[in-house]
Amino acid sequence: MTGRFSSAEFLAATLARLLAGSRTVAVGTSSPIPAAAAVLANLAARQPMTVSLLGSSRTNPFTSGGVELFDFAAQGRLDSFILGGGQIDGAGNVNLVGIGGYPTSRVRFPGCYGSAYLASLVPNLVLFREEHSPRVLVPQVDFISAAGRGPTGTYRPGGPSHLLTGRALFRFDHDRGGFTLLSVHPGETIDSIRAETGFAFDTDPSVGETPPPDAAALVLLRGPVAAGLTELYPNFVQRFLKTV
Amino acid sequence: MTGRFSSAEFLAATLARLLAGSRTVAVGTSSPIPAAAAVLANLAARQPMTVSLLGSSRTNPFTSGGVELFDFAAQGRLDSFILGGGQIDGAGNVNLVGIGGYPTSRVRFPGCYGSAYLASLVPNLVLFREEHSPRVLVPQVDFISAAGRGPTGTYRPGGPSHLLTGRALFRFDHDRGGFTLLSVHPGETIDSIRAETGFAFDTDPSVGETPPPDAAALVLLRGPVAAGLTELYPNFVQRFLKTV
Amino acid sequence: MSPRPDKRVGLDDLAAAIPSRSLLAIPADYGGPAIAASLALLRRGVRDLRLVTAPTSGLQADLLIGAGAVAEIETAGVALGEHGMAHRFRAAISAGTLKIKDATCPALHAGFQAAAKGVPFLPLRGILGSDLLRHRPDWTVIQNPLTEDSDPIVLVPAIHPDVALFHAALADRFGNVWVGVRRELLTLAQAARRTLVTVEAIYDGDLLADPLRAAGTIPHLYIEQVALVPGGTKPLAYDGHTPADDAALERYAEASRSQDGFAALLAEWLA
Amino acid sequence: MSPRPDKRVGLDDLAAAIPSRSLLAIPADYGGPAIAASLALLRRGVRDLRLVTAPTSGLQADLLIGAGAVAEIETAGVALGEHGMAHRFRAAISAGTLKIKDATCPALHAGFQAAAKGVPFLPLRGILGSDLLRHRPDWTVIQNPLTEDSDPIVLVPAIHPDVALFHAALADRFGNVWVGVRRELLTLAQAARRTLVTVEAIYDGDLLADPLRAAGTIPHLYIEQVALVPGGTKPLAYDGHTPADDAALERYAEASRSQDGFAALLAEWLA
Repeated sequence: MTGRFSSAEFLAATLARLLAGSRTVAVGTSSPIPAAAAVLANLAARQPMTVSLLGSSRTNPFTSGGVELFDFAAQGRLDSFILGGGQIDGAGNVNLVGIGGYPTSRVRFPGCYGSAYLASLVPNLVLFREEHSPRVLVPQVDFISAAGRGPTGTYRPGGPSHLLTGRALFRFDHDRGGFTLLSVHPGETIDSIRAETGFAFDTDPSVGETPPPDAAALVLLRGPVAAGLTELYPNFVQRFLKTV
Repeated sequence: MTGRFSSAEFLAATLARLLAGSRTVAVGTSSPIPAAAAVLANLAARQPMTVSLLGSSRTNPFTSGGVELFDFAAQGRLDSFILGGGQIDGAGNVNLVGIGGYPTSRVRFPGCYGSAYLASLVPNLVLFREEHSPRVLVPQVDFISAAGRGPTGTYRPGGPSHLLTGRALFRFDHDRGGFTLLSVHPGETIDSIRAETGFAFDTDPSVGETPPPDAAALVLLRGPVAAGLTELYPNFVQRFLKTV
Repeated sequence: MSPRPDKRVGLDDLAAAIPSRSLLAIPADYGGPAIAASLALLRRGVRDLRLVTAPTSGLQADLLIGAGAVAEIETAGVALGEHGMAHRFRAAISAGTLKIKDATCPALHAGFQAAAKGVPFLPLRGILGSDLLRHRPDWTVIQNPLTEDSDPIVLVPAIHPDVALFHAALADRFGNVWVGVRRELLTLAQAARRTLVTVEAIYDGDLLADPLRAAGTIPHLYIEQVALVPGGTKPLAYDGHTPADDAALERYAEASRSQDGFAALLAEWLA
Repeated sequence: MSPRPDKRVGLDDLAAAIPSRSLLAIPADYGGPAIAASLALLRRGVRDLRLVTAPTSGLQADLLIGAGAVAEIETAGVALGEHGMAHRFRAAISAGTLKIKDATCPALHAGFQAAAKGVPFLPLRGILGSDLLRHRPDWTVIQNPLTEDSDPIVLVPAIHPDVALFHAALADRFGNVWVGVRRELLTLAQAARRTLVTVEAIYDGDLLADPLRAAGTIPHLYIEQVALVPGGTKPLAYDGHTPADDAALERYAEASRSQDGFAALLAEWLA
């Protein structure tokens, strides 16, 4: 995954494909690769797409303050959101709070942000974590910030659709409540993924290699995407996009 | 009540005295005399006072749309509101909906506006109706738009404080749930008020004549108040304030 | 870059986009009533509208009611301001030909806000003791679940208009609409499934790109169509743009005392 | 005319107006954090603050926590953005010296909005299934009273901060404060009993008198004091005014890995 493109570029381009067809996409704070993916998806889209980067003044169509994105999602107007996680388990639960006890966690993460809410409401919730290890992808999260599936008999139009890591791409099956491996990134195998994943998962019969970014995506990432991200992520742009 | 000042000026000046000491005053739409009173009270105030005239762009401190006045009132930030009524009864109930049956009222009024809400929440709710007759001041309203007193065990920091008509000024007694005559306007007597009032009321031991507007009030009414009302009530200003 | 559709249409196209029987949300007469669009609606023979006012109306509702285009109205009040009562509204209610859902201003705001927030209801203080509650079975009184003390509180259900229609100062071609402090229009646009707007002027640029203008702008996300209709509130005033035509309003107030007088004046206005 | 008080004060006076033990509301690091005022608060030795973030924080909360001035925090998240974790926040939680009320962004917005609307709670979709509910007994799940179907929904209680403190672009001397599209600051000001603001500049006039500016302005009704503090968010960015001081932020991120490193840097910043 080195050479012609960086790992960040590979992941952003892969995430962007998962956003294709969305009319509206939002990305949280402290999420440079997801932000790059959303801006790329918008640049590549053939249908109108609107992107909101939380915390941005420029890439943000909202004018009612921080609450508007959440209201927008509850109305069913937000198609896609990309969510990270300190731990992610095989049931699609995400932990953004901490490891080892609560409240005095041994390892404390920043907090839930909007995840507890958006995970139930956004139809195309893409989970993303670059680190793919048994430490992150666990059998059961220590704290459920965002639930993969809700209690029965609850209003829940949304939920996880995919999980992208630095090693592989999974689909989330709502009925079964578990992940299915869709593709492995260059250099990985089904076995290497199994060895690095702390939870059980199914394997899609047509599992193959995650395709690399095409030339057009790289041109966009290094030009207009980089320019668009400089407001929020100047360091990321400098370090991880091969800006031209 | 003719000669040196108009009836509208007399009533506006009297209402203005009932607003003295308020930090915040609001007036609904289609209410020229209450609007004049609020602007006059503000001009005469020695403490900071803020006035909101519903529907006005200029005399309106709110920037969150029509809901803000109501939110403001529920927070306890709105001290005074002047409310009119198609019918008003001796229990302080106000009818803005209609006479004779519901919904197909024989005589239909415009509707409740904010009254059903504000009447419970605004501590100094001044009822105002120029016509003082048994037709308007009734034993029991046909429809309670705004209740004089709420059901017991309800959150109700507000309620009517006074009733001003073209003939007299009453105080509302919350404990008793009834009106007390405070003063009669020039030309009226306690008996003439009783004859024209459809509900029973108490009489204050010190009942006297409602004082006329002082010279300063008239100067303000005819100058800056008239100017301030021209946006919303151009016809009223022309007809009823002796503008200079 | 994904394409940004041009949302500008003509007035007749805009009127054609509002089907009969729509739950149609309109603003107060002082808050940007789309009178020209309402007349265009009548010209094309719209019927059986269910109006919901944000939170009151006047001339606009009275016109549509007098023309026989309204089956039902939810409102906190309909009157002509300085020009007195709304006679067609009153007559239709007394005759029983117009179904009325009486409300109070903050309950309508709460209903629109609930829809805008994607929640089924909002709680609201006040109202207890009003006869409104006897006639609004959809307004539910519950004990406040957060306290042990007696504290009944009203829950107002979300109002989801099929269409919101109003007039505003400015729009750009992307459908961003500047409304300034009239933020009830933003809430309406968020609450409604579709929002159509007439405007005084088209802004040459992107209203969201200017921080000063963005603060008073409804994002294009909520707007389906905009039509350039300068003076679109006439004969009503539009602050900073159109003064009230008091002679026309007075004539309306007089003529509309009778259905015949109304019909004659309407024919003139529709011509 | 009733007098209009001049609400301008100096930074130290503003800081002096925030008592120890206040329930203090602050915005997100990207939404106008009053860092200079926070340092002034630390200089005067404020203690036992209860912070509530709207809806997250970063450097500002970490600074106050590291300095030992915070007893409790309600937040949807604290981190330093591109500069990584908020170490003093994390250490204080792991050590049990900081009481944490974990929340989620929309629940904090809902709590402030409930206070601003004068209602005891707002309902909120989502959250069901999250462990947050197990640790927030003040968040109440009820069956939606408006439907017969199974529909549990969360009620979030109103949050009434004693003081809201933030930085904004402009204020006039009457206390009107321009925040543009950062309307969560307006909601904060409405929710809080008292609101104190530092600003980049003083506007010579009345912000409410200009329709373009009024649309992005918090009315003076909700504002107690404003202090002119250009660059009041430094070393954090303030959009359109102050770029981020990345060297200072990186130094903070490194130094604050240990309490000693933090203390040394803080002493420097307070000097």
